[in-house]
Amino acid sequence: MEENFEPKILAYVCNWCTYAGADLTGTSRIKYASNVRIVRFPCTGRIDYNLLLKAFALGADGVIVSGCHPNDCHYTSGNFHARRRWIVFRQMMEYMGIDMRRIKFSWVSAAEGAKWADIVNTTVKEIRELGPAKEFSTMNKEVTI
Amino acid sequence: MLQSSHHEDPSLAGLVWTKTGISVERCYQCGKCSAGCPAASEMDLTPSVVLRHLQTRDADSEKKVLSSYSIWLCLACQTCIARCPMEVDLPKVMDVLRIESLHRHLVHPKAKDIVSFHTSFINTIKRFGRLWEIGLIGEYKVRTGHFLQDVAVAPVMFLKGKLSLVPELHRKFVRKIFAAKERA
Amino acid sequence: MKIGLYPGCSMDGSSREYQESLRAIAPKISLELEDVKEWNCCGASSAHAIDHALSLALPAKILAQAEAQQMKELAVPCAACYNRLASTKVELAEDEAMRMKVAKMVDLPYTGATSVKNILDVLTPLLTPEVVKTFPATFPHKVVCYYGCLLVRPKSVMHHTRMEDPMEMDELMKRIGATPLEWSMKTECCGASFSITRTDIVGTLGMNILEDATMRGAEAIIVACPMCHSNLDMRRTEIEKVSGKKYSIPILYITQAIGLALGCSPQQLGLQRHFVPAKIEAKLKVQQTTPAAAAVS
Amino acid sequence: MSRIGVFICHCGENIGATVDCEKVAKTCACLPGVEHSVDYKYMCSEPGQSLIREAIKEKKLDGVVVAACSPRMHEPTFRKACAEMGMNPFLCEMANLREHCSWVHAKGDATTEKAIDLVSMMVEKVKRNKPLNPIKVPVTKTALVIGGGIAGIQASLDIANAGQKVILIEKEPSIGGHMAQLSETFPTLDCSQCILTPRMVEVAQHPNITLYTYAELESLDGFIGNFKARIRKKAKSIDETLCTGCGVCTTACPLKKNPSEFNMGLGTRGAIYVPFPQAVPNKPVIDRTKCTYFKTGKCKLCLTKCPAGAITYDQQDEIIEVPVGSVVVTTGFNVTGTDFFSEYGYGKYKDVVNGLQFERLLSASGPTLGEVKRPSDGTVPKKIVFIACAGSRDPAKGIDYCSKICCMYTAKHAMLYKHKVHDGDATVFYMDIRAAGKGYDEFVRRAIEEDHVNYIRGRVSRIFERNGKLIVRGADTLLGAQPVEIEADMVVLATAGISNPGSEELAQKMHISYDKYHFFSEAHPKVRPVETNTAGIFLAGACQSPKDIPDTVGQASAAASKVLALFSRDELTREPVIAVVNRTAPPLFSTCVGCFMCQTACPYGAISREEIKARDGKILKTVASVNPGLCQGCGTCVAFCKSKSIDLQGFSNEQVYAEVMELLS
Repeated sequence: MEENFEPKILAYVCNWCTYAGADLTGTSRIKYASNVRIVRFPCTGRIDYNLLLKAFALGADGVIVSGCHPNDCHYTSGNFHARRRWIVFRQMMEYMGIDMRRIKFSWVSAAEGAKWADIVNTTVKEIRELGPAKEFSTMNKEVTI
Repeated sequence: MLQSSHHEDPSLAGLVWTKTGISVERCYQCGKCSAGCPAASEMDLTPSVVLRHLQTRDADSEKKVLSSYSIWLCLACQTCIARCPMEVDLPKVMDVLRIESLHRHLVHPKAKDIVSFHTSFINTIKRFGRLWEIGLIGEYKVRTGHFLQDVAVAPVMFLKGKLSLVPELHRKFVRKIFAAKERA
Repeated sequence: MKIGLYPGCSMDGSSREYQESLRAIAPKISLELEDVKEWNCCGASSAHAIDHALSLALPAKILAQAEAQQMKELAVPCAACYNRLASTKVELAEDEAMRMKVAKMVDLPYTGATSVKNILDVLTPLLTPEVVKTFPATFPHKVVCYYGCLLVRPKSVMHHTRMEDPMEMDELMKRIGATPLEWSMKTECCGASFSITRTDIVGTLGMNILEDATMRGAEAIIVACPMCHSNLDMRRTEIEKVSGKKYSIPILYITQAIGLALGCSPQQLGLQRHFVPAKIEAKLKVQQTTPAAAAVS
Repeated sequence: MSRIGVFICHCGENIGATVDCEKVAKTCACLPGVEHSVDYKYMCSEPGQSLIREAIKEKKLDGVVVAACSPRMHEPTFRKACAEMGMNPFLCEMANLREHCSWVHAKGDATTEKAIDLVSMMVEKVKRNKPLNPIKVPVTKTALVIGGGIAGIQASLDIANAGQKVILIEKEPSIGGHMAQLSETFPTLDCSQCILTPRMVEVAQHPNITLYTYAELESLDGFIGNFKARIRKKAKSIDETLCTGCGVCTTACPLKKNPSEFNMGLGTRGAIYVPFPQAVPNKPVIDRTKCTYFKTGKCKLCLTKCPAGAITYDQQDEIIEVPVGSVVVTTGFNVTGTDFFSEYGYGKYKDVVNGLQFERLLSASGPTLGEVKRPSDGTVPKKIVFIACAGSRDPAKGIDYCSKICCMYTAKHAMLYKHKVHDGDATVFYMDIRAAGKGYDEFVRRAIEEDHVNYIRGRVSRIFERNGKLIVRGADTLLGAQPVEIEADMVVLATAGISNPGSEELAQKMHISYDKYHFFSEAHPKVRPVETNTAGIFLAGACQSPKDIPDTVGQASAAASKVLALFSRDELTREPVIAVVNRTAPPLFSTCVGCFMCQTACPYGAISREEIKARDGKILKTVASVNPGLCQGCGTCVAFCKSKSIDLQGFSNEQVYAEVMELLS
């Protein structure tokens, strides 16, 4: 694994819980690794898992998907749909040769600022150990959506 | 638990923290311990007052506690901790205070008897491995000078077969322990 | 049932009758006792007062010895010893550093594998209604059950669900035909180790207990702790000195009460050793003919 | 080629100190499509905003990215600023440089790099933003009030008197709640029922209030302005339309010995009963768990005796569904159970009672008609000990908080007792006296100075019985915590106020949050005290935390005013973040293939089938279509759509993919 490798990590989060939670991390001034870039969605239910493929296709080293805890979804059931679809998708991604350790699925509520910092830091640490994602480096960057 | 506040705390409260992990700050002085303590009426400082003194972290207050009779009157009956709303384990605190009081030679004059009893007890165990009543009472009387105490009871005990005149010797069972204790 | 036994010092001395009565009833309720070898004093109420490490090392030695004898369960009839052993187990389980320190002192492998049982833990499962049915006699007396401190406290060690109002002893007494009375001193302190140093305190606390028991018309106080027993029995004169009243109520070990129901003689149960004469008898069941021992075996 | 304006905010030191804002602005200036890029100390300030407004005018911008704090903070501010210049507000996006960057990372290039990424990502998004128009949804102008205590009564009356409709549901047979049980109220000592019952009657008679007693919320769906509530009307076993409330049945019922809930078990009631004389409605219900007929099929005495023929044994629970625009939760509180204080012999000694029980003993309508008598033998207690903080502020018993009302009602109890039993002796054990409130501390002083209530600072360790007396072992912490022993005839425990059983389930039904003690949580402890975090649902009274009557009434009126503010509008405007099914020219009409996966995914049933017909009415194609009123914009349907025909405005596939691709380019 190469020296001082800085992983590129995307975070797909829902607006009501995890995005707000990450805001709380900020307001409570908890520091975490700057490798992560947050993409905001209204709900985890909105997250199309093609977006994960796209991310890896374009050279992301890891992706975090995070939303409201079960039963706390702002839209009552979006996060359940996300989880259900995820179960189906992960097999497909494994089949496609994506290292599942590069994908973190978690629940972070608007009150869990510290937990968010935690998740980011552990993910960054783990991905560092895994090294850069090579699986898709050869693949054509223009995956159709 | 106010763990951080005990960081490098030289006070007696700090000692209690390091020895037992009990934070005296937990106590909000409701007095439930003093209310239930079977020995409270005999005490110069009631249990909650002892804790209050610790909270002050004031040298004189701490001296007052260590030289108090109370810490020796604690029966370790556990009534206080059983009912304490803040779950401050007073009996454990008392153990720490007693040991520290001995350590700093601040034992209350009236508590000498009690200390003598404990010491005699430990010595009996050290010598015989088990308790030997006559040995214990004997040493206790020598230490305290209460020669006439229990002259009435002892013979009856003997007659009822509750006292053996000669000790059984089980010293070897505890030799290692006391040796280690000495070394420490 | 086979179980380890740690008698403890008092049961060899001042509370000899407790041990005698236990050993007397054991075979009759198919309880097989295996003594811990080379046992030492648990440090009682003195060790912890002046030397913390020692107060853990002494019980740890006993527990280690029991482990060496592959005892899964260790019966500790003396409530005081039981409390020391149980507390030690908990503290050593929680405090790694202390466990190391104590291990050095004891110089015997200690893992905490042996579980510690008090007399009530041991008797309750044995004296099922079916078993008691076969007893030759009943103990038809009004009694109060005195648990004292050490069987129920502290919470962190005993995890007792009815700390303020325990019922195990009352239940056992009911089973042998006694009438356990509701009273207020079940778990009050008797003065414990002050029986020698502060007899006056023992006097006052003892008085409260005897007063409440007699006031409620109890014929006997049932105990499971040598310290409680000696304070209430041997220290009767001191108690009476404080209260200025005479109390005739006898103090019985739970094993003695059960022994009487099992048809043991007062001698076997060591009743004659009490300071306060225990003139209290069991009532033979008329229909009961088969000898208890045979019946239960 | 788009003309985007980028505005980097320093937020004073908050961003400026960590992120090199100038560099960010410079770098972003070179991004394709960026026409204008500046940084400024405070973008949200008036000069900051006018900076944006002028740029929009001069540079003819068609998109704006403000890189500052979280959009959850200032998105409305900046969108408004843009709108003022005639730009569609939804062409303005924010990059979160504060909460997600400067506050969580150390100063340095990496952090500035991230800032640049976040901005350019938003630039790419904005390029693809479409002008959107806010959506209007109608407001159902009926409020559902859950719980008929003083809070529910107050809220209902306020809303109803303002001319709006109210549905009030109460799970007990009568409204009134705990206040109806109280004797007199601190600090004025006016009779509780005298001030409450007129309001109870007003509720029953109010043309705008529909009252359902013996009813509970079954489920709640929908959203602000448009909830759908299902209410279970438990079978009362009487026909309310026929029942005249004459009371013959209750006197006829042979089972008189059931403990009365209203009298806290100190009085009794029949199996068919009216909870208390002033009950509203003053009509009985049959307690099927007690009634002999429901157990054995025999008795039927009430049936035979009822002159109105109103007894209906075969009545079933009824579930009704009502549309409501808003909900006010006023379910109140409870007090700790009897098993809670073994050391105080609570539940074992008859004469150790809790505060609510003592209220009943003091109340003129109570089981003793207002005479203080011992529950055990009916004698008048000459010595009463009151224990404050019985369970409150007691982490060992799992209740860390202060119940707030006990100090005051304990003082009141002691005072009223002294007024009724002049030679009586009242002692209060307390830890602190918390009498913050108008006339409150004066009230406590009066109890101490004028009524000579004996206050001892210390907690009681144990209570036990000796010769029919209750021995109370306490300590006086102001005298070195020396033990105090009192021989009392009666003991009153100011037991902790706790949340009602089942409040957790109720909260989940309504999707509102609750704390670890199962009290409902307000949206903000300071500035949104009566809102919940679910729009359109409000809180009042002790269901949020224990509180006294004035606080409760105040909160209830506050909640009512929130409801009325909502009802003052005929429709609500919502962010147009909703799903749309694309439409194309014939013959395709839409890429939608009509699989209707979206329909199964939608939590709001907002998606329906739409038939595209030819002129002759022949159905050409059936596609999905979204009801903008119902769609909440979660976008679950978008993720489900195989043909990518349904998309979410504001979070369109085009937009989010652009963001991702920009980040990884």
